Amino acid sequence: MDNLLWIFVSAFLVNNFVLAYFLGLCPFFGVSNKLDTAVRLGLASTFVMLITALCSWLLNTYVLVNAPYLRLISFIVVIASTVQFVEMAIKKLSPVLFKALGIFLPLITTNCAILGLAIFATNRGYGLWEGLVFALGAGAGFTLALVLMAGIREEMQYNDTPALVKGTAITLLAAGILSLAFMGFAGLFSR
Amino acid sequence: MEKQKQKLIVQAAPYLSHGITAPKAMLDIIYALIPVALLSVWFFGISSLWVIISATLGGVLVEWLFNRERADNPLKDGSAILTGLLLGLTLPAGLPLWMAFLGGVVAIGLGKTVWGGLGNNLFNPALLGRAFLLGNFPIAMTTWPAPIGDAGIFSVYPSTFTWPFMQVATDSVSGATPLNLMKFQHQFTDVGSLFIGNVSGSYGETSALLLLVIGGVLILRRSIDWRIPAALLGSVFVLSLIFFMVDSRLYPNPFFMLFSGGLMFAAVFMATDPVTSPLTPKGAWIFGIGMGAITVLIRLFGGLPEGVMYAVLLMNATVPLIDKISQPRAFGHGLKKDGQ
Amino acid sequence: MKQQPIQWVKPPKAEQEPSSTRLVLTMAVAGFLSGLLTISIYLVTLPTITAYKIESLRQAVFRVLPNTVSIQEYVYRDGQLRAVKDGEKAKDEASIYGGFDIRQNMLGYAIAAEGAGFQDTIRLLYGYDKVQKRIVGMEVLDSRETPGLGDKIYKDLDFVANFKALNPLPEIKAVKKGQRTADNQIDAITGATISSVAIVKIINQSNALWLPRIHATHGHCFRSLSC
Amino acid sequence: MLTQNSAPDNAYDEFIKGVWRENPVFVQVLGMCPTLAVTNSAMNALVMGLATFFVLTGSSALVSSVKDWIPKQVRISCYVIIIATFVTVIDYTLLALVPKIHKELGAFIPLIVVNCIILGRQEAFASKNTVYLSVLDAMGSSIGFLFALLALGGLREILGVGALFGVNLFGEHYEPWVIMVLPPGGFLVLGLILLFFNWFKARKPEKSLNPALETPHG
Repeated sequence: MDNLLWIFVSAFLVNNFVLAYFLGLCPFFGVSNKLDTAVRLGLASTFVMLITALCSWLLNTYVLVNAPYLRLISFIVVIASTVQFVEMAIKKLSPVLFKALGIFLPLITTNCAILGLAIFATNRGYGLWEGLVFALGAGAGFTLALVLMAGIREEMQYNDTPALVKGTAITLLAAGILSLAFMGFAGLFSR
Repeated sequence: MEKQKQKLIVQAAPYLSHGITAPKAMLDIIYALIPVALLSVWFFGISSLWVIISATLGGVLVEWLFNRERADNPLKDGSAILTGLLLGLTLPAGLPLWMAFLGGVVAIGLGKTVWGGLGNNLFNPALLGRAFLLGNFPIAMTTWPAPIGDAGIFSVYPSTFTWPFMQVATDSVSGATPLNLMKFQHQFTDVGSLFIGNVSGSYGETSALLLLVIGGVLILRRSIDWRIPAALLGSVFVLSLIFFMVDSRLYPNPFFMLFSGGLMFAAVFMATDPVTSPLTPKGAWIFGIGMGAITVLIRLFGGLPEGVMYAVLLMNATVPLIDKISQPRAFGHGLKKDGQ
Repeated sequence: MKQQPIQWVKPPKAEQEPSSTRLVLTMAVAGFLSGLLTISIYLVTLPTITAYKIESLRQAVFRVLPNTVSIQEYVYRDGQLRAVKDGEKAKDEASIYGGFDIRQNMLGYAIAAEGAGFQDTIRLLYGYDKVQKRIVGMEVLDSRETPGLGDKIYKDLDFVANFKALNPLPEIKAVKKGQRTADNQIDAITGATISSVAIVKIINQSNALWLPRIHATHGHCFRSLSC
Repeated sequence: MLTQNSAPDNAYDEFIKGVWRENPVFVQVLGMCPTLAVTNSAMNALVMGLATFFVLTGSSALVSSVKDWIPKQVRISCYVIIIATFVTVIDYTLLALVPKIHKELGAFIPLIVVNCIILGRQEAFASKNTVYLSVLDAMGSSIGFLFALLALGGLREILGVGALFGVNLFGEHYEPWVIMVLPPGGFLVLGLILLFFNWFKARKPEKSLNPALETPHG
């Protein structure tokens, strides 16, 4: 239980996927200019991360035991096809949910946070529950970083940020400041 | 100048109906910091003055460099001096002067200039400079010299004049701060000496009594919004009281939590910065309570002894969100606005 | 500047739709070739990688358990530590390494352990001398502690030396530097108390698991364990 | 996300555009995850850059030579399989040759697969051009990427450790700027470099680039 809490807090705050591991930077910079989009993308990513954790655990436990060299290829293929399948299922079962999250799902499969999650969970030898909690923490951390960044960028539209800094430069500097602020969480619940 | 003034009023209009203009509030706060600085010279000697001046010079230099061609030179509004003062007062006595100078440069450069100057920055510049220094130089920034005692006001810590970019040569004697003692040795400093301030720590964080008095005066003069310190201190008190009642041997006394570390200083001077705090009264409460919760979280369960600086920076990052949820009428109808 | 939304390039419609057999066939050929290449590189590099892994493990055990010349893997089964060869170990079964000196005398065990540090998981290996009943060496295998501060858990030789003759019982305690009074205490690193305490906690937790097992196997009597 | 390629003037231009004018990191802001994650030392940056060079050039060569046999509908999947194969090859090779650096780079070698510089070059260039031009284009982009990684890694190591490629520069009393080798340093240093580029461009306005290129991707 202690361990699960730490895995969650570590992925959520201390070693935030975006701000400390640099995973999922593509959507973090690309899709974080609107708050509403950021929230939805975050939720959809969390959902995909949970599926990924399940898939990679199944693959590692039952399929790849004697063929570790196929890990990378099978992760990519399985994750991409599972997400596509889930996308179709959601479209059929819940059009509302699909409207909220669906358009992001294919975009997410190419996100390095997803593959990164599977690889980290494998390298650390996480079991099923640990993997799921890790995915939940990583997804929550990703959403948090995305939402904070979206808020900052929406606010910046009203400010007169110098032209020299605008665009990616200021986003990177803001991410650096956020990353600096997240250093305050170091050591949280580690004792 | 004219433009700067206007911007602040526009941003602050929803609640600051009592006519606060930037220079007046800023001057008030600079005056309020003078007794704190004097007290720190009394406790830590002339070194502290050097550090404060060094940090201020760093900030003023950047402000001047990047704005010398502008007609409305923001140097005149004194905000760079205020940031430098605030930063200097949160640094340990005996910090090498080059580090203090670098802190001032980062505070103004990264905290203000790149965002487009005063009124546009989202993070508290002084604390940003301090977070940068703490991350870069964790040992120098946590070497808290003990108050000078009998050595006399004009004695200087040997580490103060360290060569730029070089390490502190001598092993200075580090007095553990009360929060360090609490976290790593489970010793609780008695609340009385915390209140007066004769303990190790950064200049600004030593005397809770003085800070309370100054905070009171500033609130009465309406230079700062009373809600933010109230929410911050109140939530820290309530939360730590709950933990204290659960296990009084493991968790410190709530008064200890209030009077130790940089909490008082942050509550009066850092959290109340009108540019980086929410616009509405409701937002101010959320902002303060959020800071209190993060402070207690980091102090009691985190790896670092003090968390109030990170709490302010993290809540600064949420201010756009807080403004959004606490001001529904000004921004249309919430989320629907952005729907496809 | 307005951020441009990501534009996803839509594949233009092909003039004539290729049959689905052709699509599947293409993928199958691609997959087959890819698999072939992957397996070959795996087989080519496997000996080097395995040799390196074994060698670095041996080196690490030598460092934490002085005088070791050969090692043997052990697992805990049926109330005893039993030597296992490669492949006999179940996948999730925890194991430790026994170290032998030049005359094939059993010296003790090297135990790998991990736990939460200041920044991220710390993995370490420590040697337990079963004759002297002391921890005789510790090495950090993997950590992301703060450079210049927390990374002293392996860079500060004074700290590492704490673990050269350390009594693990009743449990290890970290005390402020210079205040060490008993043989089960270590001097914590100034400024990196959390990292020091994390090491102690990791070893204590691992000891709670393995020392009774070692005790059960070798019939030693420990002060705080019922005999 | 892909640039509309003007007709290639000559082969040299295909090569040099990726190195400087369309530098994947500093101009197009692509491939951010490895750029920031592995540049805490110049050596890591070098190895990562070389690995990416291998994968990108190899994939481009292969994709451009088999492009006529791959149906459009499955081309992306085929590209991904090709890239993933090259990544697995380099992953095992590095593990065998330089295990210590492999350990430091850790999960970021497999993550080369999702580096969109690579898939981007396949989709935008290799799938439409000859092998010769594709290889030149890939080499240009990957040298540009390597150059960017080295610049970042070098700067971060010099400030954060006081060394370059492990060689001490300022003597043992240098006070390292620890932040620089930690995550915030990655964001801040790259942000400052982009700021410098913007300033550089602002001084020569006639050569300004299409702002649409500034949309970042992983």
